[in-house]
Amino acid sequence: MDQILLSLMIFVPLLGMVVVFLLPNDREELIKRVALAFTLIPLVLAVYLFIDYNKSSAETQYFVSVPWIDTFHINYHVGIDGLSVTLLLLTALLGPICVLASWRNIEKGLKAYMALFLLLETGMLGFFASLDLFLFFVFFELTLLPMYFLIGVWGGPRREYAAIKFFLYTLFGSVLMLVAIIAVYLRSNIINDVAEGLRTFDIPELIQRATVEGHALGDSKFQMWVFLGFFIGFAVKVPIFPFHTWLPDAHVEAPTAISVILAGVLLKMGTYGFVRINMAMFPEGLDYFTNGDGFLGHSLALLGFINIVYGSFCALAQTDFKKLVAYSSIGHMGFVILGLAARNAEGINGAVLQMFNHGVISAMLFLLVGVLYDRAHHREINGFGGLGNRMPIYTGITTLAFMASLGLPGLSGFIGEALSLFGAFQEFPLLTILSTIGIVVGAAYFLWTLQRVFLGALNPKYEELPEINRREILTLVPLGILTIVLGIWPNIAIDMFSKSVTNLVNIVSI
Amino acid sequence: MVVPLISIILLAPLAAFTIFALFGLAKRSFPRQDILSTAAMLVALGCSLYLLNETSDPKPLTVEWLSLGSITLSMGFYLDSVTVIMLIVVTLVSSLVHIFSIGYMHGDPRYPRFFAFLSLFSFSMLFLVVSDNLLGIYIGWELVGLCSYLLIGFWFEKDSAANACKKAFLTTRVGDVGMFIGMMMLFKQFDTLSLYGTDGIFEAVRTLEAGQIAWLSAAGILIFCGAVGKSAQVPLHTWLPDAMEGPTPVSALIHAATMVAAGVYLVARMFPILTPSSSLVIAYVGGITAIVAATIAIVRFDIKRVLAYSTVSQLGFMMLALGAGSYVAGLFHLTTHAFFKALLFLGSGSVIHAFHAMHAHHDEEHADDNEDEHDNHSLVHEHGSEIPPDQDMRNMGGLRRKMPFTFFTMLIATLSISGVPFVFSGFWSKDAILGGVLERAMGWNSVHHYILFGVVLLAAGITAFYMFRLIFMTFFGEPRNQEMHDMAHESPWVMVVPLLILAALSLPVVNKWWFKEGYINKPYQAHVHEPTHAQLRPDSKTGDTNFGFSNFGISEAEAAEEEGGHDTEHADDAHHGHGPAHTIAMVLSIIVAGLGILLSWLFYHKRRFTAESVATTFRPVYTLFWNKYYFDEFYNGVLVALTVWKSRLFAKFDLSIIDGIVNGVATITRAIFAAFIGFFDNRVIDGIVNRVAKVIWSVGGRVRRIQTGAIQTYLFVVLGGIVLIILIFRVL
Amino acid sequence: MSLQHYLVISSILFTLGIFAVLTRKNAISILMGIELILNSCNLNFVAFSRFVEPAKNIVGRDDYLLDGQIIAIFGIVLAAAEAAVFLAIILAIYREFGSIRPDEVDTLKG
Amino acid sequence: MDFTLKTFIFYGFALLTIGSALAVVTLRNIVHTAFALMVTLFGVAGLYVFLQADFLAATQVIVYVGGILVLILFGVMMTSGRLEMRIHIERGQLLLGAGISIALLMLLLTVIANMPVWKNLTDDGRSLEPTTEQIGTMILQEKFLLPFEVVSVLLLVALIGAALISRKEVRD
Amino acid sequence: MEPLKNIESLAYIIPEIVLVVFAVAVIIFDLFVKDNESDWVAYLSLIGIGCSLIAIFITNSLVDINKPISLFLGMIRLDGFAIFFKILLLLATAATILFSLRSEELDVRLKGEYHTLLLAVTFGMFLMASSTNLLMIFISLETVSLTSYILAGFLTHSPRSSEAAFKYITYGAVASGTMLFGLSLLFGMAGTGDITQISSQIATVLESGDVSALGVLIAITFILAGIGYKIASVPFHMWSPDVYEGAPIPITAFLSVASKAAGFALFLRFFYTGFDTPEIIQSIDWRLLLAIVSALTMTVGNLAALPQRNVKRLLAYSSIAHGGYLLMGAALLTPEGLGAIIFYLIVYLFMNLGAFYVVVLIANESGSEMIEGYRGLSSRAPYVAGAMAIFLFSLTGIPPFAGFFGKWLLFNAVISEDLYWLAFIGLLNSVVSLYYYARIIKAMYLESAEDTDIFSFSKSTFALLGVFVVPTILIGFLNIFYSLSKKITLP
Repeated sequence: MDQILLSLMIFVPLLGMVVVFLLPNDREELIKRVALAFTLIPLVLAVYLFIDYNKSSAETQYFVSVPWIDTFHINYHVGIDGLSVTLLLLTALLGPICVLASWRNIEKGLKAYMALFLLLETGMLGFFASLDLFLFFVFFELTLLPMYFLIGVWGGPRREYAAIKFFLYTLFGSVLMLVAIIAVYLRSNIINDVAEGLRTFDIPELIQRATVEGHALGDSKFQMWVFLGFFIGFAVKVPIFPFHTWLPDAHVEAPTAISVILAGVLLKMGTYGFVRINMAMFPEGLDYFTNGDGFLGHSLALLGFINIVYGSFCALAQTDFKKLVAYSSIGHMGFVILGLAARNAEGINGAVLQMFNHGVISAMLFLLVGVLYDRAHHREINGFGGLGNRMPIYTGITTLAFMASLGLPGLSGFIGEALSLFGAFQEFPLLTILSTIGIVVGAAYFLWTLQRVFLGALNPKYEELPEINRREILTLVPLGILTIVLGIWPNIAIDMFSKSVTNLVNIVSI
Repeated sequence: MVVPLISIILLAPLAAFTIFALFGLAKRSFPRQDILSTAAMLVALGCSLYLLNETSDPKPLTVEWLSLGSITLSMGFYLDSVTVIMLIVVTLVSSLVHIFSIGYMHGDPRYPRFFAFLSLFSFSMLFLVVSDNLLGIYIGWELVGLCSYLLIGFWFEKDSAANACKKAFLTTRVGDVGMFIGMMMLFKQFDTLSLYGTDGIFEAVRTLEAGQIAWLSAAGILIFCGAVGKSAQVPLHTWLPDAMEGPTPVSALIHAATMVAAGVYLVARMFPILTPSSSLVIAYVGGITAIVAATIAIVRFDIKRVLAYSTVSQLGFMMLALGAGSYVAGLFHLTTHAFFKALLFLGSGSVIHAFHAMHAHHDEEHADDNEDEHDNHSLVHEHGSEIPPDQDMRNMGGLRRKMPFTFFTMLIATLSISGVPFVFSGFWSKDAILGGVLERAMGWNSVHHYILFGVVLLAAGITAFYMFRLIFMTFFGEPRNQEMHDMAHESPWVMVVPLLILAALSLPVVNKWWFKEGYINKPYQAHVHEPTHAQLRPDSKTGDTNFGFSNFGISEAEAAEEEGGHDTEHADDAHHGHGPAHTIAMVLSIIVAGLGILLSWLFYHKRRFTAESVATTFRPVYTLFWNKYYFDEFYNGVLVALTVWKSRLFAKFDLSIIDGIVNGVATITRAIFAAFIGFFDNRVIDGIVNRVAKVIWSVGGRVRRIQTGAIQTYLFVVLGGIVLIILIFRVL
Repeated sequence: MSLQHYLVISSILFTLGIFAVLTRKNAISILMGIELILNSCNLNFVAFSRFVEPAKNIVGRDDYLLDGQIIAIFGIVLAAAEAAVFLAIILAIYREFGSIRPDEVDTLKG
Repeated sequence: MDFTLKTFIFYGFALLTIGSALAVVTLRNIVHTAFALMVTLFGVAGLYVFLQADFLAATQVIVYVGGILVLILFGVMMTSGRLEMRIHIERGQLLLGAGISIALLMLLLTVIANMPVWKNLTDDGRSLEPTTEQIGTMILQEKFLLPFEVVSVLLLVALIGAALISRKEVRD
Repeated sequence: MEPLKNIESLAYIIPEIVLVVFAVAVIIFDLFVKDNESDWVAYLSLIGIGCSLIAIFITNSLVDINKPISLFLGMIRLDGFAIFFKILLLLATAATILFSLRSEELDVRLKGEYHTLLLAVTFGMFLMASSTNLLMIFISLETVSLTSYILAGFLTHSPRSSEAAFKYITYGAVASGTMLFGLSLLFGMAGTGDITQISSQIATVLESGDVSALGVLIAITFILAGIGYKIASVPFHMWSPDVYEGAPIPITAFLSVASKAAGFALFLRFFYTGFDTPEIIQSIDWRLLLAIVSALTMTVGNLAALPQRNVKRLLAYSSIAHGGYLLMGAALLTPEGLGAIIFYLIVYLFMNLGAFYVVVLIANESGSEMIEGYRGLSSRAPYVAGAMAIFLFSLTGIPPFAGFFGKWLLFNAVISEDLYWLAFIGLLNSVVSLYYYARIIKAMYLESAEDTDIFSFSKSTFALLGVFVVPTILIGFLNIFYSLSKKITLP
């Protein structure tokens, strides 16, 4: 029974998609309710898994492995470890929240919207759970299509451009990844230039084989190239400078719920993949880019640094509320990269925690932007002013989210960021110190925004602006609670994955 | 017993805030938030007082907060005499401010919120105080920053308030980042952020070798950066005067008594890791701050700004004391300053409250002004030069008869801060600082400390001058603005009672009953181990052991004996060091205080000289003071402009640089394809993807153009292709 | 008269056929060029069948490679069929476009 | 190389073939080219005779000259009001066509001249038995049966198709 | 393995015979049925195809897939490879007939001829897939070509169609003439027409020096012109966009799938049996030649597709590009490459035919083949739009659709030969291809039409659509197709 839970969680939204499809077009309330129900089931299951997960073990749990495409040794292999269970919970949590956030503001094609959203959720859940490289890739790509339509059909005025840009960028990254996957597969049974045994796509198996003496997968030159292939694939998703330019466009045009998913989960797919594949499977390759000599030696940390500083400064320059949040995401993902580049327990734990926290916080931020947009129908920061007077609760929650995002201690954003920096400082002191610029600038743009939107005299245009309603509060409260709880007691999350991370640290510290 | 007490101290205000937040989410508000918050603070105060005698176990609680495999970060409480005194100061001032606010904030539309924020602040401050590790301190540190932000911007409809709160947060955050880097350095070295105990940093720092001193100095200075920000030391002091945009009780609590003193507290806590060079940096920063702020205060007319600069200046005194190694003096001054400065602020609040009607009127006017400026947004604003009329001392005068209690209590505080000898606590603490610095100078024969002593002495004199200037302008003479004067009235009892209590606390006699002698004696572990910094110094004495509360009328000998019980060696050192130094310092300080008061009397009461004539005579100096040494202009003009410019540049980067590269690549591509196919169109194209897409697109167009529709062209391609294939593969 | 003689002749014919299809501005001339090409092929086959030693194990006659001639016969038949269809299409083109200039039949392009 | 009558006639045929083929590709008058093509086809038939492919030579004359060429002439007549069609040929096209053709010819000649397996295969002058019967046997009884049947299908299709395409459509 | 004699062979070519019989039967039947409106001719053809399919399965049971049988004294060969292609071709033909039933551009009066020609061309393709003799190769190719010319020009009242036929036949005649010349050279070098023997013969020839290699290269390149034009590989692809655009849509679909598949069958058999010995590869690097051709083919196809506004033409270019992808596998001359092609062809059959079917439907309803006609399709015909989106995404190669799995196999094969550059070009092309496929999707989903009438389609239309959609989604997930692709080999 336990074995089936994970698969159930992955495929329930898919079933939901079919069910939604079968509903009549005009029963909109019903469609919404059904979609909500089908996103709540994975949430329940994810919570169950989260609680039931044996934290004291670093082993993969709940794994299921059944042959799928025998000819190519592809298995349906899913399982969770501390890392994936955390992100699964995040994904499952954001599912119903996004459905709720789409309750009123989807004006056309609600049915298709919900169906696509459910498909998207299956893709995301499957991605985080899959332990077969091929399956992993299929789920990775599976998120692409619904995302394209969700941005392209239900997005803002420049949605076509944003959607195709998103699609092309991601596809570009993923085809490079595909080459790398195939290369890994083809070498998976070669030891000392002799083929032994069967090829495999199985991730744990590949990780294990890469450590075998003389295995073709362990070759450092090979690892470097394959690392690069995967890296670019994931870098587009994260996004890492200079592959980031799709993100602001996609975010700005996407409907609120989709921005939430995009920032909350999709970006994490990049970093998760990086941890799961690049770090665990290719420690030599990682070594080349984090510890090597010369120009590329610190390139990964450098990219993290660039992301932080670049994202922060770009955010500072924005006048579009949503674009600002989007750029802030770029900055915050930089901390993740920096932490991962450090390759030590603090850095990686911090990075993983930051992944989760950023998922929660950026989701809040986008929801908040959406709330404001639904009311004022624009997002120009300078066009507001003094809303604090008119919408005190909204202002309060926004302040909480901003403070969490700018890394205020006591809220969850801080711990991940701090641990990442602590870890990174041990390896790259100078870059880390420079990266702290991001902290100041982060505070600057959030406070400035807070001032321009909420403080000062009330803009007379918005004297009648209604306060945030209960449904919207309902979407924000769980995230807010998580932000506070994890800020106060981060061990809840870190406990889940610290064993897995320790494992990882052992692999990468060669 | 200790742990639950501390927990109550922390949780009571937190609970008050949480209740507010929960009600807020439900779109309601708790009926009597003011009572709730005040009660919470009183409970905390009671518990703090109980803790006075409970310092036997310094580490009552440690819990594992984060475990990352091999590394564990823990959180916990640390309770020693310093902690307890800070707890009492915070809870006491906070309680009084709460009570005062019940009157002062009465009628404000966001009345409950004010109390909730005060509660949150109190929680954060108390958390900072009791934390036993740097991470906890940092958390509390940032949280008080947040509360400061929220409270400065409490009247956020005013643009000046909105700007001030942002400025405060950002400026302190700059310092915090320094502190954070310092923490990272310590963490890298020691793998822990705990300060105390066998695995703490203070223990580990003793094992450092001589070669690592420079590194440790750097870490110490970086940690001190945090204090520079929070305690408004030069060069990050500019936020504090602007922070006066917040309600006056907030200024009293946060920006006079507690939060700004947190920096001093932090430096005192980190005492064991300070090396001589980092100490010297701290001392200089403190000294410069003391004199710079004092000189600026002379020329202010806004009553709150005078007090604000005075606060900055006094914080400089404390930093100087710590930097000079006068640990106890620094903390002593922190305590006394907390009371009399809170009193001064609350008193000024009472005065402002007296003009409350005008205040409301003014608000409307102000809001109108803002309309015009609404579009003119920039990252940092400077609104300091405009003085609200109800805070302008030039509108006051002769209030002593209208507001006797306010006048009386403020006078006590002014006497205290000015260092009028013997009956006022400020005299003792300031004297301890002066003595400590002079003693260090004499003991080490250090030029640095002589200079610092001179500076601080001058600053003390100026302090007396501008404080009495305030008193004379506000309470003496004839009313300058009759309309406002007529409206003024004594404040209600909820505001007066806290003033009286604080006035009492400005007298050493009152303090005596709860401070035991030598209660604060030395930095952590100083009496158990040789402190690190002591090892590293030319001579090993801490020098300040006998001063402080022992001077509240108790003989020095007794105090020395008390000390000697702990550490005879130090007591001996102390004895031969302090005698002459402190005597000289005391005499000098009395003289400069007297001079300051006298000058002030001559200028502002007797009108022997007019400030204007002096200002004209020393025009450049005056201008410098008036413009606050141009710090804000510098920041605005250079740093902020630079930042904004950089961010704009980065935003353009996408458009210009990346595109530039792409355009370059495209040009090459174009050249190649042009050779084969023809010419490419020459349009300017924006966006990396667009560019690539367009290149591909036009190649597509080119490829397409071969498809002329004429069949013989196709045949040419076929046969030409055949020839080419053969040639390429065989002949060439 | 060696094999090479014939091959040279057929090569020239082939090349001329190619030249014709590339340059003639009349669909029927192009057809003629194609016929030249096919003739050259047939000539090749016949020449090979006359001179070239058959490969071993070939099914059928092994002293004489008659296959070439038979292929040439099939070639002629195919040429005829192709010519018929080609001409039919030329007629259709003439009907629709009023011209059989190949470069005037270019509505489909790009 | 002995210059016999046979060789003389051979070269005659060769020149006739190539010369008329040249005429096919160069003459501007479409009818003239058609006649030149006829000469070429005759020439090839003559070469078949030299190669002792008697049946094939006959077929060539009958099918090509008798069938295809007539067809072509019909085509010429049906598509052109006047018999003479003077069409200007672009110089560039001409040059490029010539270039490609010459390049191809050079390549082919290089191979033909130097290919070891094709060297020294001269006509030994021995006369072979008539091929007609053998061809008949091979087509109908041996391995060329299948192609034969397939070609019959092909011809059927060509028949249907040619009729279909060329018949004048009665428009509505 | 001794080739079977003529009479003995007959039992094995029953599927072909059935096709010919039905082809003749159809035209005769047409003579007697005067009712032009009825679809009986089409149904009869479908029955023919069904019979042929059954016959294939029967003969299949006679043959051990691993033991190919040579028929008609070595003229053709019956093996798993041939059977696979025959089934594939029959499916494509059946689909084409079904499309034609829906298509409104075909002249109802010419149904008999139309279906006869379709059956005949299928017959020719059968032979293409199984020929092992130079003559058979040429004859089967010509059969297919000639019939295709006629089918392309089938719309006698449409100038576009006539033009297509004209271009097709001119191009095809030159290409096949060139090929025949190449075949003659090969024949002259090898002394035999049997391609199973050619490789050893050619190897001997090649021993004699460089010039021989040039000779072989010329011969093969000339032959490549003939085969390459069938599969529309660069530089022999140029006819295809024009012809695809001008021909009736069902025929375009047929040409782009069946004709291409048959071309690949011929190509694979020719190169795998004739030219994959190490000696030959050593002297002339076919793999490199073909790899370059394949890279060029997909690049040209994709780039030229970018600016197209006519969906039919766009799909024509796209099918050129897909020919390029398939050629990647062919260039490898490895079993993996072969398996990948087999699998990809199955996938391609469904997704490409599906896409063309949608084109047929839209052309019927809106009378337009232009991309503008697809605007707002998501609201006018949501299911058709959804199906089209699936086909297009599958053509792009995006999971979870079958096209991705097909591409994956191809790239897998390419990378296993360490041809990373080719894989990269292929993948970058996939990215580029997204751009133009997405334009159709964009028009369908992101743009709205001026005209917002709802298109109505019959149930059978949806059923047929489903026949293409379901495999496009499912094939990648079913192991059977992978093992099938692995089972089919060439000697």
